[in-house]
Amino acid sequence: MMLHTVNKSPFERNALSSCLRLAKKGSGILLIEDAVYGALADNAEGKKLAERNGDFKLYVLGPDLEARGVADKPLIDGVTVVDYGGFVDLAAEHDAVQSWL
Amino acid sequence: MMLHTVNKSPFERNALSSCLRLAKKGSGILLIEDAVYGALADNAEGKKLAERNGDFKLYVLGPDLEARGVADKPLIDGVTVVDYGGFVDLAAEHDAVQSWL
Amino acid sequence: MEDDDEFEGEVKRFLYVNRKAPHGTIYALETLETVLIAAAFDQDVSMVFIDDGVYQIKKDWDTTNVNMKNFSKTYRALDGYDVEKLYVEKESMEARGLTEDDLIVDVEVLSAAELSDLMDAQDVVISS
Amino acid sequence: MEDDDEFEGEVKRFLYVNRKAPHGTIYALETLETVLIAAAFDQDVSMVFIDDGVYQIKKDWDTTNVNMKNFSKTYRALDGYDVEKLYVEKESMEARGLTEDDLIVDVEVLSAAELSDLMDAQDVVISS
Amino acid sequence: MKFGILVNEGPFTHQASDTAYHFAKNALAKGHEINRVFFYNDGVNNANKLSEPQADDRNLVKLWSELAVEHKLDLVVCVAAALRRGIKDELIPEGFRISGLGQLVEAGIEGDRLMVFGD
Amino acid sequence: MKFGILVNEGPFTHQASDTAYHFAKNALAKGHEINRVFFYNDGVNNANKLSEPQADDRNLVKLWSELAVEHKLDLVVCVAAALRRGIKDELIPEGFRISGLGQLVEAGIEGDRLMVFGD
Repeated sequence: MMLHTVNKSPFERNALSSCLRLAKKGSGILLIEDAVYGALADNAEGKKLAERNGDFKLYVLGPDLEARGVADKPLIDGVTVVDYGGFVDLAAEHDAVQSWL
Repeated sequence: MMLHTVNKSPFERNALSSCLRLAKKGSGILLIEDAVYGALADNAEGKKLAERNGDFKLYVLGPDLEARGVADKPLIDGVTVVDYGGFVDLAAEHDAVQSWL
Repeated sequence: MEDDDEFEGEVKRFLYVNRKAPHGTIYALETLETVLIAAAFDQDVSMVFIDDGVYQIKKDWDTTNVNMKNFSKTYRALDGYDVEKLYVEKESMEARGLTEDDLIVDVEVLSAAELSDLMDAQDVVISS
Repeated sequence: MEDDDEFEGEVKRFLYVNRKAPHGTIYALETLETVLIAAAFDQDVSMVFIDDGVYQIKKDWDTTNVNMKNFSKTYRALDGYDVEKLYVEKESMEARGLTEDDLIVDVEVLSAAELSDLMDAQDVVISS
Repeated sequence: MKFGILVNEGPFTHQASDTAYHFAKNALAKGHEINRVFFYNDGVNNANKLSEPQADDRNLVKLWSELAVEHKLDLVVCVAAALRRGIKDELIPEGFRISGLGQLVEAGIEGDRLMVFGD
Repeated sequence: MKFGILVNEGPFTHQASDTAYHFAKNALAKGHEINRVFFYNDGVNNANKLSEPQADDRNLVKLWSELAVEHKLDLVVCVAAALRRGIKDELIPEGFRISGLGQLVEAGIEGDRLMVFGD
């Protein structure tokens, strides 16, 4: 299984929606940088992602949530927060990595 | 009245849709660079823009259409093609210019 | 702000439009640097935060672990530079589940329609 | 392609993912430069064009008036470098009103579901 | 009419500098004045004279430089943005100069229109 | 495990180089190997030793340089992308070297995972 990383805000760009259309079911998806807003339960994009959380294993980068002041906001169900070390582990555990830029 | 320029593909980013939400009715909107795809009649985004063409004066930069091989494709109704000189004229004729990046 | 008669007729309405999230790109920080300088010119300066730009003024940034500059408190300092006209679009806030309590500075929340009028009345628009 | 037994077990599946429109950014051109070099390494190279990336292979570019480099014919030259696996997503083509007649090279049009399987089977994915 | 121009991206990666250049050139051809071109954000990378594009590609640094010399344009590179990115005196091409952000505000005040080109 | 890293954006304007740096550092801390860091597109701007950020900001060029020296990392700047953007020998910091695109493909072949950081 592949790990997909997405670094763009789902409000601004189509990177996450393309990833959700083309990543194989069962893949891991890690939201980093401006994409972390997509993991929040209280916004429109997070709600869209929540509908797909049975299809993928979802992760979000903690340091990027903290930097943006949203680490205390509720996350959508089933999302795991990882740090940079956890990012490395995810990359190692999956067979390959694709970045959605 | 203001001239608004948009340079991003409406398939990739939200710049054009934000411009359409916030530009005052009657303003000019000039599509340049990757935004020129939004002026084509045969794609999904062009069709969306066509629904608003009564609210704005729409322009598209010809050299950017040509560079992308779409100068011969049908444009949505009411769009005027300008060259760089026409871009300068539009900027001069309007009271101010806002770029949607 | 002083009452400079000599500037009469030369005061322009400058609008800084912020549409990008912080940190993923540098635009929030570098636009802020421009606004601080602009304040010294005694112009009529406004800032609007729309789309992901509203995240620029989300409070509680902690940039320790990304090791990037935390310039959040600069938004609070704007007031001391006589930059007092900060506007946020209501629709952008709502789509992102944000309320005024989430913000680090006092702003005026305007609807897209109200913002549209305000933006249309500007002389110089610097956006990023 | 030669039959290099010595490379057995070392041939990896390299996928180049193109999602950006040409000219507005340089990614189309610089990715193409990478693919041409990659071809010399006798790996299993594929290119996919999805989202605005499908516009990279739209025919009839005329870059005279923007004064930018026209690298359109390089896509045609890929075949001579043994880069023959070019895939386009059907859904991206349809949303943009494009058909195979619009393209400068022969490609295989795949549905999102088919592409999903193909992309998941890669070893190295270079995207821009 | 007096145009100010703000360029926020470097050459090649984004089309912004190309579009700004064509706008400037055409404005001058129509008899308008360009009171300043200000390079900010990654736009400061337009002021690196070591830039050496392939022979069949345009050379944006040279094009801006020549336009400045021909029309006595004021091309200003923002000192704060440039320091960060390592654009210093020894890299600055003919026709460009390094100065502060105040020059951008001034261009907005003194000009009739400020045009922004970025990403 | 052996990681290759591709950095496609310059320092400051995009977060890509920061994220790549944290990934590399943490991979090394966990005992993994980084077989190469390849700088492409605007990523070549990470290799400008004149970069001088404000005192309260991180200095990415220096951070990469120090990481390379400490861990004997191979930091490769793409010659084609660098020439275009004016990144030449005189600007290259300690720990970086200029070479061809083949080094990127090689990093992909020889490594276990290739990580891409860009915009």
